[in-house]
Amino acid sequence: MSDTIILEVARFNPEDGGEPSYQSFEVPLRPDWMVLDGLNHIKDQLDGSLAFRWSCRMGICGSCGMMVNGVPTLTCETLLMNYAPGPVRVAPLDHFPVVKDLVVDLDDFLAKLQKVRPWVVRKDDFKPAREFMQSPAQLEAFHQFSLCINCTLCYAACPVSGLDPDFIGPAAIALAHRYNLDSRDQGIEDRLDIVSQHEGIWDCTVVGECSVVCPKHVDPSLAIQQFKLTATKEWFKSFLLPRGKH
Amino acid sequence: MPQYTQYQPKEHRPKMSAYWYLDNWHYLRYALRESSSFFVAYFCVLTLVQLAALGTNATRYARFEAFMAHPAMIIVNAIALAFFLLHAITWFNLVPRVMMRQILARPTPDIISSAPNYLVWFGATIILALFITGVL
Amino acid sequence: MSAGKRSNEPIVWILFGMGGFLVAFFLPVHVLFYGLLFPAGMVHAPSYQQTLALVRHPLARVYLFALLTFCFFHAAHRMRSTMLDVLNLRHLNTVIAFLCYGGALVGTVFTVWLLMTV
Amino acid sequence: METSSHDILIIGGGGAGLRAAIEIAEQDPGIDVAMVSKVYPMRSHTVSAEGGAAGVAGKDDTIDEHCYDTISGSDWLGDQDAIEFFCNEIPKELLRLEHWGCPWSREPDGRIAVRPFGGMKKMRTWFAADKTGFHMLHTLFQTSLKFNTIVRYDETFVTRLLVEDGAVRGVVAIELRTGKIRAIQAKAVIIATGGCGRVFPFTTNANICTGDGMALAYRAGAPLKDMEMVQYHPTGLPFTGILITEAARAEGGWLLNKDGYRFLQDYDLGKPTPAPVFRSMELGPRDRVSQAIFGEFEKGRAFHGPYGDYVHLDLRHLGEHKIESRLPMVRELCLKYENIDPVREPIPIRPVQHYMMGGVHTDIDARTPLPGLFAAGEAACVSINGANRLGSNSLGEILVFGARAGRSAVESARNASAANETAILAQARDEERRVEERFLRRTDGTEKITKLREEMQRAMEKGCGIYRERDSLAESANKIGELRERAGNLALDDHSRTFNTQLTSALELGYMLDVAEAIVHSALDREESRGAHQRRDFAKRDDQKYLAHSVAHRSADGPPRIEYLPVVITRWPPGERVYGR
Repeated sequence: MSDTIILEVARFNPEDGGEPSYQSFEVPLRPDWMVLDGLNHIKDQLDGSLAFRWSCRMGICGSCGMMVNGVPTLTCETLLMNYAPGPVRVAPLDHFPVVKDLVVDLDDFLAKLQKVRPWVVRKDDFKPAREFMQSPAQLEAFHQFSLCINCTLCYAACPVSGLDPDFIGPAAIALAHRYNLDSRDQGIEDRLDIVSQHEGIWDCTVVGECSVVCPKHVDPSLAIQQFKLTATKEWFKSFLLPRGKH
Repeated sequence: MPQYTQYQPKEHRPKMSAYWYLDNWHYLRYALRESSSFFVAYFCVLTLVQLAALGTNATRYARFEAFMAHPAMIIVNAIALAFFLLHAITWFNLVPRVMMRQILARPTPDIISSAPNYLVWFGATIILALFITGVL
Repeated sequence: MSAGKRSNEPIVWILFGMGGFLVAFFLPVHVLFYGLLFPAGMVHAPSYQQTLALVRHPLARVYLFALLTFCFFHAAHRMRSTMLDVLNLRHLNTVIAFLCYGGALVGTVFTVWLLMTV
Repeated sequence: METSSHDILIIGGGGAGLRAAIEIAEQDPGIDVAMVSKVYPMRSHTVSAEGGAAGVAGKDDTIDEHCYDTISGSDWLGDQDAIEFFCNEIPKELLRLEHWGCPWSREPDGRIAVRPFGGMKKMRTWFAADKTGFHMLHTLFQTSLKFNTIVRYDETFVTRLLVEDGAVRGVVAIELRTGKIRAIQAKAVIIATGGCGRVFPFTTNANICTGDGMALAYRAGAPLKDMEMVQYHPTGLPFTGILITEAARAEGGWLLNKDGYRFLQDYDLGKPTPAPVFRSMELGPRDRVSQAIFGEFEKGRAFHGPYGDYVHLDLRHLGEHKIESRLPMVRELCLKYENIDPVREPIPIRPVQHYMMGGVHTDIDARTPLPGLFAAGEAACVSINGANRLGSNSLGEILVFGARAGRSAVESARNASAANETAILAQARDEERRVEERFLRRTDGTEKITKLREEMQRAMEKGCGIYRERDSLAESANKIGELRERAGNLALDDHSRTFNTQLTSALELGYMLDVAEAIVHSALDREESRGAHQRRDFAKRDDQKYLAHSVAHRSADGPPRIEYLPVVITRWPPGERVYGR
């Protein structure tokens, strides 16, 4: 086996006025190197102008998502060896505007995250002197959906996100669902107003790829379908009892 | 220094390919799964035609049966069957899982949610087959 | 995407969902016999009279009504999403929705009429 | 030059910064608070904390016991008034986080569960499986989203504090996406930028932990306190330095040398028992356990690997169920980064730089000596951690002192006098010119960032490792001085404005060198062994001379001036640190 591998890295610099292109770099192929280590080798030794985000290098901060051979991937936890003998194509995440090289613009994602009201809403203003009691089963009900690291791989995997920029998208809906399911929360009505719209859950056609690429097994697709069930239940309730909603 | 309109970053917005569903197997499977709807519609219409023939008289029904025996129709129906099976498998692997998660409020192994559906499917198929073939 | 206007999508979604189960459970065996085994002569088809008697049974009529109606809406919903996603015709969403669900409605009317007259 | 102005500006979007922002927004919705962070807040390094946050919870536990554990853990270098305040506040803070939705692990009856932790005499560490930092950070970030008064400058890199007439009045920062350099004015500034682990080659810290806030304050005239106190975490994965949480030992994991022997019993940490015992063996404090592992290396009783010596952390006897429910991330990390399953194999580990007990000198109210400047979290030194921080006290610290910094900043902003805007903006324009001339437009530099960074890291490992002595410290100090000279002559490949990460690397290198200088000189000056600071040439603790905080003041040229401040002793006179007996 060769001890180097070719990384074909997407380049784009708006200041060159140029078009996006790919640039090939030869990097060492070491058994314990991740794709990110290859990129850092380029940045440190070959071309310091390459721009990409990374931080924790242990799969929890969510910075280093990129398309690796066309698949949304956390580069810090994917072995370079998996792609031997190469070449490996590294590109910015699909469906996002590209700022530079491998860096994408996440403003829109953050706005969507805020829009779904991802915090505990209390309608009754109740503040217990101690903790809210929450059984392990109640914790289990939402725990899986609280594991999202906002790496946005799911948006890159979701064709609907690509086709409809207004789609709230997998991670944000899963987060809304996480709070809906939390026994301490009472904000489901507020969130339904936002998320049970066409650009919310109803835009999702269950491609399911979001759950395939999710590095934390959050399963946003499942969250969205569950949310649809809830929204449907609420819809029929308000249809049958139009004044049931105070 | 290259000329650059300072502080006006021109982000690159890649266009999605019109043939995005050919990009990987999962997308293609999705496109095929959704396409099953055309065969569902086709077969429902076909059943209406069959009902209409049944309701008219035996001659009309015989003509319908002859039409169905045309090799082209058999091929189309074989394709429809393949699509229905694709639908059934993808449906049983996904939808019961969502419902089970909703009911039990915790992650459960997929086998628990999908297995009963396969059993029901099997049973319903046998019973319907007995009615359709006139055994019952 | 402002708060307040919840979508009426649940009505078509629930029809789609019911249809999805019916398609999965029942359509394969229908097409298997009526579309393949009977026409190909691999299984002996029941006579005209037998078939007529079968569909005239009240339970069979109810069954066929439910099956066809829900399957029409199931198909309509998916044909719409196929056209929006796969064919990328999102700008025609309203027209497509009208045609698909309208078609399903027409199919339902025909189903009722045929089941009552058969 | 674009300018904006706010009442309060927070630098850093991690746990401490977010807690401060929420505190301010809750105190007074009329206050305009802004948060500048070089990454999106949920990327901050708080996200990597695993084990938990300590706060008295059970009936059999008392605040005094938490205080005593923390004080003895600090080797009596922690300020006792601050520690008492901290131990009193932290349960309230952790409850507040529960009310905001943090998914704390639970007892069967619905109460919050607690686990034991190193150096703690009672079960008092609240946890969310082994992703406590992740859940805390995301809970704080998501809660902060409900306050419209919090203005965020995400991915904005601060290059300098603006100081006018002795008071801090804002910052100059680069908006990374556009490269725009802007002046952000404020009546009060809070530094919550976290630690500086990246000055070391082998660290659990994320790439962003480059001591920015420490250096910013240091350059503006605020001193750095106890910088020689560098915590080595006993259990990091070889090569990557990824942290394997102390909770692995708290749940019952064993440390074994190459003979399969629980060697901690040879280092005055108690006798081995099958089940974990508080303040004993594997539940000893981090400084002592790391020193013991290093001792095994020296005795040749460790394994030898391609990345140096290591010992084993054995979890196999805990069983798959316990590992999955209590330590899922440990398993995930081992599988991904070491290709081993802790259910079936022991984990190779070695001590790794983890935390800075030292930081920007603040009082108990999170005030620095500079008017208008506050600090909280790892960037600050109050000090509650003294010479050795106990595991699970840092997640509490960011909450208690984040909130405290917020309150102090509100008070300060309300009482602030009008600023001389002309002078402040002139300073900001100077800074803009400096960044452009020294980095962006400069084409004749010769030094490579990567090379300097590596040399710095090697020097720090050599001089400021687990054991230190005068000669190697002096050598490292010289090296850092040399590197600071050379850093004035950096060569950049990237002269563009848009998301120039090479520019930020260059600026970070400058910050790290300043911080490294403070660390190495503080270590050189403290001629005793205490907690994490172990001198081979001065093996004993010396309370006569060094029951005091070192305080490093930057000097314009040449090494920093080190002074000492007495430790605040209230009810717990200095004593012997006893573990396992």
